[in-house]
Amino acid sequence: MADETPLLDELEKGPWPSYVTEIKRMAKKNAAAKDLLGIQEQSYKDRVTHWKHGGIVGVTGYGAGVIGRYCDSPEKFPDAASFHTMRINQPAGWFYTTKSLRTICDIWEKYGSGMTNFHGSTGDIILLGTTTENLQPCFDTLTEAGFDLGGSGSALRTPAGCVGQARCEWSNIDTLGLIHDLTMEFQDEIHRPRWPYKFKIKASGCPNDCVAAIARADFTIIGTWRDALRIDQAAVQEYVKKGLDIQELVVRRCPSEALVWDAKTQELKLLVDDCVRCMHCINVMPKAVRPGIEKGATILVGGKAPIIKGAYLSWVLVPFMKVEPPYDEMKDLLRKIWEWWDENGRTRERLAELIERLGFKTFLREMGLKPVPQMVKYPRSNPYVFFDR
Amino acid sequence: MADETPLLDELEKGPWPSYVTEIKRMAKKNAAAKDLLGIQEQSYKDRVTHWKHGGIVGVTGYGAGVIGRYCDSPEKFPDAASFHTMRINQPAGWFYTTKSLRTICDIWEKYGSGMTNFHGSTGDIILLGTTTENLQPCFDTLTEAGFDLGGSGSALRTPAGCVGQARCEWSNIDTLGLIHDLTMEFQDEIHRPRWPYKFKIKASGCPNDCVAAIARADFTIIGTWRDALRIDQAAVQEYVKKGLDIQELVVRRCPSEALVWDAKTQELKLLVDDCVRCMHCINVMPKAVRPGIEKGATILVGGKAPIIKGAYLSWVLVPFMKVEPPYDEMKDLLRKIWEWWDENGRTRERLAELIERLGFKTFLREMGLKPVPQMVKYPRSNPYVFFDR
Amino acid sequence: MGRTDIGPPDFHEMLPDVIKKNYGTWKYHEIPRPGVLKHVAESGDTVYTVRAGSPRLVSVDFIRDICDIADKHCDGHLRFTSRYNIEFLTPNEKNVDLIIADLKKLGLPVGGTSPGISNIVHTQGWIHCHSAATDASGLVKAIMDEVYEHFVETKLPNHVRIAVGCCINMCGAVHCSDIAVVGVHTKPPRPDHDRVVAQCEIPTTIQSCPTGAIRRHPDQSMKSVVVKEDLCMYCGNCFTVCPAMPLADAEGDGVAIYVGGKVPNARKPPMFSRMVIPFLPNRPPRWPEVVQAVKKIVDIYAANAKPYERVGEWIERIGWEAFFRRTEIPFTEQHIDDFTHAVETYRTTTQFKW
Amino acid sequence: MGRTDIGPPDFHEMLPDVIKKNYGTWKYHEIPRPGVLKHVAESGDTVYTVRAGSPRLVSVDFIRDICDIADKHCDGHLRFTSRYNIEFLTPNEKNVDLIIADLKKLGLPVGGTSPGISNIVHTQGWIHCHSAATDASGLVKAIMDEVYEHFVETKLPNHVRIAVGCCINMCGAVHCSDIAVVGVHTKPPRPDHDRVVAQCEIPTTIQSCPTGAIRRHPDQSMKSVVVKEDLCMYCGNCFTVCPAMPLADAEGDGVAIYVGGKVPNARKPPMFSRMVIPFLPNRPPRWPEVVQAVKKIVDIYAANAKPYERVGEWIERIGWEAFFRRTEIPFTEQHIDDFTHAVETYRTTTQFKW
Ligand code: SRM
Ligand code: SRM
Ligand code: SRM
Ligand code: SRM
Ligand code: SF4
Ligand code: SF4
Ligand code: SF4
Ligand code: SF4
Ligand code: SF4
Ligand code: SF4
Ligand code: SF4
Ligand code: SF4
Repeated sequence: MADETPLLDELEKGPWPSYVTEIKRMAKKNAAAKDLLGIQEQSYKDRVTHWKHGGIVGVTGYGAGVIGRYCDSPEKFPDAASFHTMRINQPAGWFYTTKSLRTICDIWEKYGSGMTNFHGSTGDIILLGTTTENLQPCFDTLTEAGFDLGGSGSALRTPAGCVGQARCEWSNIDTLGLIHDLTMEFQDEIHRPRWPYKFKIKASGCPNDCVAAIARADFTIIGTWRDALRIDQAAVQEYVKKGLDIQELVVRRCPSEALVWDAKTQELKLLVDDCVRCMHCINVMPKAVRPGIEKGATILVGGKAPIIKGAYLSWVLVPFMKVEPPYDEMKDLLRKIWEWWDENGRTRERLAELIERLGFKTFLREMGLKPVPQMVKYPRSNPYVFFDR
Repeated sequence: MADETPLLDELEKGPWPSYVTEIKRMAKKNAAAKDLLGIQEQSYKDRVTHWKHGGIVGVTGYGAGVIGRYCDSPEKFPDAASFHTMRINQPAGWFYTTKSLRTICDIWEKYGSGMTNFHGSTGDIILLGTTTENLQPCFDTLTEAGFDLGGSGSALRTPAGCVGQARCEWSNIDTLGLIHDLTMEFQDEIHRPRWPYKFKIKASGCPNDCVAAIARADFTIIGTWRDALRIDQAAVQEYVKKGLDIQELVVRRCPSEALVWDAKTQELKLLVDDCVRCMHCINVMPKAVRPGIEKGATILVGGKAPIIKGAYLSWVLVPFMKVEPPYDEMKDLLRKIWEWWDENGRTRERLAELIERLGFKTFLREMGLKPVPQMVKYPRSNPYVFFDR
Repeated sequence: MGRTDIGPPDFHEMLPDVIKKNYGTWKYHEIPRPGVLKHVAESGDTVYTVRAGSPRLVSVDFIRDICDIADKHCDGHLRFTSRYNIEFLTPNEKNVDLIIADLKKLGLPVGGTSPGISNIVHTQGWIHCHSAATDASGLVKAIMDEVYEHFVETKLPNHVRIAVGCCINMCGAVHCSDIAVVGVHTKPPRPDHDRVVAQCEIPTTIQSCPTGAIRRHPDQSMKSVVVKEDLCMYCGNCFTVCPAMPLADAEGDGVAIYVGGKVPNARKPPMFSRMVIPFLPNRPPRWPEVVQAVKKIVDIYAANAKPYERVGEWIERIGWEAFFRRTEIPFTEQHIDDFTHAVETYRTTTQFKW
Repeated sequence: MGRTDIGPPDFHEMLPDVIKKNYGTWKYHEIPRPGVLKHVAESGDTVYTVRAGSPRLVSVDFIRDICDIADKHCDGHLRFTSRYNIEFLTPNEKNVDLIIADLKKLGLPVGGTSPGISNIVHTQGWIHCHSAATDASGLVKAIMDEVYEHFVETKLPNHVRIAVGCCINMCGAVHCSDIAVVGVHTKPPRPDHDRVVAQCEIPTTIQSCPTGAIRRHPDQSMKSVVVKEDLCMYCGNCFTVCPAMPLADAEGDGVAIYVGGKVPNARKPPMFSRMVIPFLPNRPPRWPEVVQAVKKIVDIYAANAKPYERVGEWIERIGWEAFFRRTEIPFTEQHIDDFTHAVETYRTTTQFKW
């Protein structure tokens, strides 16, 4: 175990808060944290990771929520020889009372390294580093306090949504309510992996997509509206008076030429049918333009990172769906998707890859959905067309 | 043999000149043409073709230039039982003296059906319908008169180019001179098929691409310039005076925002580095804007129709090449491409498909060409990168 | 014995004097009226071009007819365009009207200049090809009769290039045309086992299929092949290599319509045509459904596109969903790509219209 | 025994009063200064948000520190953002300065609002992952130190989202970031034959390889695999399913840089990031080459993009050739795609810049 960390010390310099300082804080009072520091210094020296593939560890009744991890030099770093992480399902929107946070801190100081990620990039609270023995008691205490594990492995991963109606004027759906409801409904799917691979759900309240759902979720929910966005002409004029070059910065950047600025009447006109609800004009003039009134969401599917067939962005499956409790239409769709994927997917085949392999047409038929032009950027160019005759 | 052609007769109505009238003209004096009319009427009735796969027919010394064709009902249409076409290599740019045309007509009236296509869609004169016996004498007479066969089969196909400098002010290269020279140089490649599949060369004098080279040629030559396009400000003002909305119709449609119209000084400014030489401003104001002075061509490869892996548009291989007799750089490149393709291509695999299968990188290395960003729309997004270490 | 490898005649022999003299030094052009071009050279010389439509499939007498006109007014020279039109060139402005008058006598329309509809690039069809799923010349005649006004006038937003391919081999720039009419089979090939044995190489036949639909005949003694029909998309590639696998069928064959392709680099880069009508029946001699579909697309484009917008550029601006809505063409499973790069065509954004 | 399937706490319990009261009725917002948001509700109520940066990998004591601030000024509530920042919400404008002052004491920067650089989405790296080809937390610290001014100020054309992925699994929205820093291996896996027998399923291992580079060991008695090295592009997928095939290597591992991705549908649809630097060496603790490359790209973007243009939109406008020219990054074979849909990335137009 190294007491000297000359390489890591370099990372305590500079204005950005330092994670090294954070580990050192814990290292003073926690042996596992101290060994973590040593392992990290070792990696900085050797320029390779010193973690081995994790074994299967977990808590009773669950198959998910814990990432097993072992150090490759247990003799040197005995207190971090096993260093599993626990994924704790965050409350929707990442709001906390200090009371709940302090509870987690106390529990983790007792059972783990005291190091955490607030948050993991799926959205969970990541409690970083504990032993196999401590997993169950830690879990028991956490659930006592009202916290449960999130997803991992070939399961539904912890759903996440943007701050939405809690603090954002643009949210067309109640992302927090929806995410909480889906999370509660699908507890079994989150905790007991049984699918070909992982499955992610994310919801953003509007097309700005502040949880990057379109890039990271197999099932992407993005709030939108069916009618016309609302323009407050007086407020528009206010922006223009304050110096906004509305022609150059708003009208010209509208992707579908849906806006016309009448300099004479000082009126911003919307060609309602042409608007593709990109959010740009709203973003630039939040006091003057707002989404419409007939709200709902576009459902897209297939987003994921590069493994195995390359990265995908989610694509449109349902152009418009009303999103209101008890969210039955969405839940039905999710269940149908899982059933089909579970039946047809190969091991480590994400939904997008399965659809690509078996065909979007097949998928649509199985889902009972009609093809609509909104699903494609453009129709096919090749003449290799199947007909059922 | 049908004397009545009620279906075809319908196609003699209407303002557009009728091919049926043309066949009828010949049918009066030529038995093969008469049977052709009968076969066509039969097809209109049955709604299927009555031609069978062609056998291998041709003229001595050549493997190409003739498309063999037999009727599936020789008993009904004995005079068109064999009905081969001959492809005659057009003079570059499709210019003719009436003398040369009349010579062809006389020969074809003697040896064939008297029906022709002026021209085939590759560019040849198509002499439509003769017997196996007549092929050789017809060919002999044609060559006496100075005409030779074009390409067919797995050979170099008859090259073609736009009217170019013969009558177009925008041509950056001498398409006629180039096409004639390449055609003469590669006579052997045109007449004696020995490659995996067909290979096409087309040249357009500017990016308007009036022979659709980018869509139809494995080797696409498109004239361009390296310096700045030339603007005659007085002539621009002339257009504006006559009512051209230069801001909306020229400046705004420039794909790379390379033009600025200064309404005060009535000056059209070019941001030279930003121009992508699309031709639009030149097309709209031919008297005021013209290509630059440092002329040459962009070479693109891979254009083709859908069979087998789908259609391809040619893509950039050499951003800029000087195009001057004796065109050695271009000929060397062509020979290198053919050698590599011939060695590696599978039967019926066009150049684009081979490059796709073996990798553009491999192809570039074999050609001895350096990668440049102009070759791609954008760099790769996937992280599946090879390194030679 | 004929000479071999003499190549085509040198084009220089074919050029009119005014062209020879001003070769490479043209300065600008005008289109004084539809079908007539005026090119002016640096030297001050001018050449007028009168462009006439042609059915392309013509008799030698037709060629002689137009030669007569060229002899009369153009010093014995003429040319053809890359779209089969005939061009009469003369340095003498007065000849323009004379040429037009003589063309009228022959029944040949003058036009084809931009922005309008020029001649239709097309192929052999039932006239000469064994692959044809439809006729080309007949379709062309029927369509050109209907859009004739756009050949002789120039009142469209930009030119509309129409192409007809009689099968999916798409001889011509069919796959990059504003409007493409393509003959399609929609029934799988029917292997004629006796002829397969005689005429086909079985491994080549099996390999020719892009979707792997062709298998060896399960009965080994047959030495033939079978087609897994649900994997077949009727491309006819097997038929090209094995004549004993015909697909042509009076009911199954028909016509698909693709739109929005272009070739020039002007404004937007070249684009592929996209399928908008998967199938219309073959109804010779005038294919009324096809003609009406083409007409409707041209009309809606003409009424809605902005100046210089090609069909594809117009659709890109309004969105495909608006295109289908406005043309009232139903959107079906067939429109969604399912070939190799299909996934690149899915809409990965919430930007769309209702 | 713990309870199972209780799920996360109900978020309602976590919301500050002003949020609960005005839930779903927010009207507009302002950003009065970098790091501070002001949201106004239909009711007239206002909530101020102070946003602070966090290293994400933090001790429980860090959490307690920020809880102290929330207890003092925010009635015991706080939230985190989707990019790990901490948000302190208060209806009381006066608290804003107090919160900022307390954050300063903790050494936490206030900022992260648009248009600037917010926290870097990142991953585990050498801190916890067996797959890592680089460290994430260290890269983040080194980069954020360098671009710090853009966190605390808002002077860029639009926001620049930076992400770090420590291997090509790219945990996070790395593949759609303005600037993405990705750990890469560049040497093939080295199967440890003894362990392969014990720990790996051979068919699964062979199937895991996207390029088919893994074969059964030619010596049948070995019950292991070999890697055809020229087919391997070091993705590590085999290592994920078979721990006996490590790729990590001090010299071979390093960092690639991708740029131009985005997620929002605003203006242009979402875009993938594109590789611009195939490899930079791992040089802990501060990765100077990587930091400088990121800095340079940010600087050139800042100086040249138009307002609201994201990095990818700016590059699309000027062209990739101009991007490479201006940044002086060499263009290599590695930049040209050669994976499944590679052909869709080739430039099928003569439109380009010199
Ligand atoms: C004669 C011909 C070349 C030849 O070697 O035969 C030719 C000649 C001219 N073309 Fe073309 N083009 C000719 C086929 C083409 C083709 C090829 C094709 O149609 O298969 C194309 C590309 C196909 C396409 O558009 O998809 C083509 C795309 C253009 C364009 C680009 C238009 C655009 O904005 O997209 C221009 C520019 C313009 O029209 O302003 C152009 C312009 C011209 C100009 C004005 C060039 C000039 O200065 O002389 C010529 C007269 C145009 C006119 O007819 O109005 N030419 N032109 C061809 C006449 C075909 C015909 O009979 O109609
Ligand atoms: C005659 C012509 C059509 C016409 O009416 O003008 C033609 C006719 C045939 N083409 Fe073509 N092609 C003709 C120009 C083209 C073009 C256009 C061009 O060259 O610019 C193309 C698209 C460009 C390209 O090559 O990709 C074209 C793409 C094809 C293909 C698909 C090739 C591909 O790679 O996708 C086939 C199929 C094949 O080769 O098996 C094909 C095959 C054929 C065959 C030989 C039929 C066959 O399957 O064996 C046709 C013979 C018809 C007959 O009986 O006369 N033809 N063919 C054109 C040649 C005339 C000439 O020499 O001037
Ligand atoms: C708090 C947060 C949501 C949450 O649930 O946590 C959030 C909140 C807001 N976002 Fe966001 N965005 C948040 C992550 C994102 C993300 C996701 C990400 O970064 O991974 C994105 C998409 C990623 C991307 O851009 O590629 C995102 C893309 C936007 C955009 C689109 C910008 C554009 O033009 O491309 C806007 C509109 C704007 O900024 O004008 C926006 C606007 C906003 C507004 C103004 C919405 C509002 O009215 O309240 C909020 C304050 C913006 C600000 O920080 O300046 N938000 N925003 C996230 C803060 C992250 C952080 O700590 O920095
Ligand atoms: C902890 C976390 C990174 C972080 O530091 O935040 C993480 C860590 C791991 N990810 Fe991840 N992923 C994490 C979010 C993501 C995300 C982002 C997201 O969910 O929004 C992605 C991209 C989106 C996606 O799923 O496509 C992501 C895409 C992957 C992939 C590639 C999946 C693909 O289909 O391309 C793998 C590889 C695999 O599954 O074998 C992977 C695998 C892994 C493994 C389990 C390593 C492995 O090969 O088995 C990592 C365990 C690290 C460790 O030892 O702690 N992780 N992973 C994130 C989860 C925290 C949380 O629960 O909040
Ligand atoms: S995605 Fe839209 S609704 Fe959600 S926080 Fe961002 S801007 Fe607001
Ligand atoms: S939301 Fe986007 S598409 Fe709609 S009007 Fe505003 S800028 Fe245009
Ligand atoms: S391609 Fe260019 S140079 Fe050739 S005829 Fe057309 S416009 Fe003229
Ligand atoms: S040629 Fe095209 S790109 Fe160049 S300035 Fe003119 S319109 Fe713009
Ligand atoms: S398109 Fe098909 S049917 Fe028509 S000529 Fe070409 S190969 Fe023959
Ligand atoms: S028609 Fe095409 S898809 Fe069908 S069997 Fe023949 S080659 Fe295969
Ligand atoms: S990106 Fe790779 S190395 Fe980093 S946490 Fe994810 S799986 Fe592990
Ligand atoms: S690292 Fe990837 S490409 Fe290389 S052998 Fe393993 S799975 Fe195959």
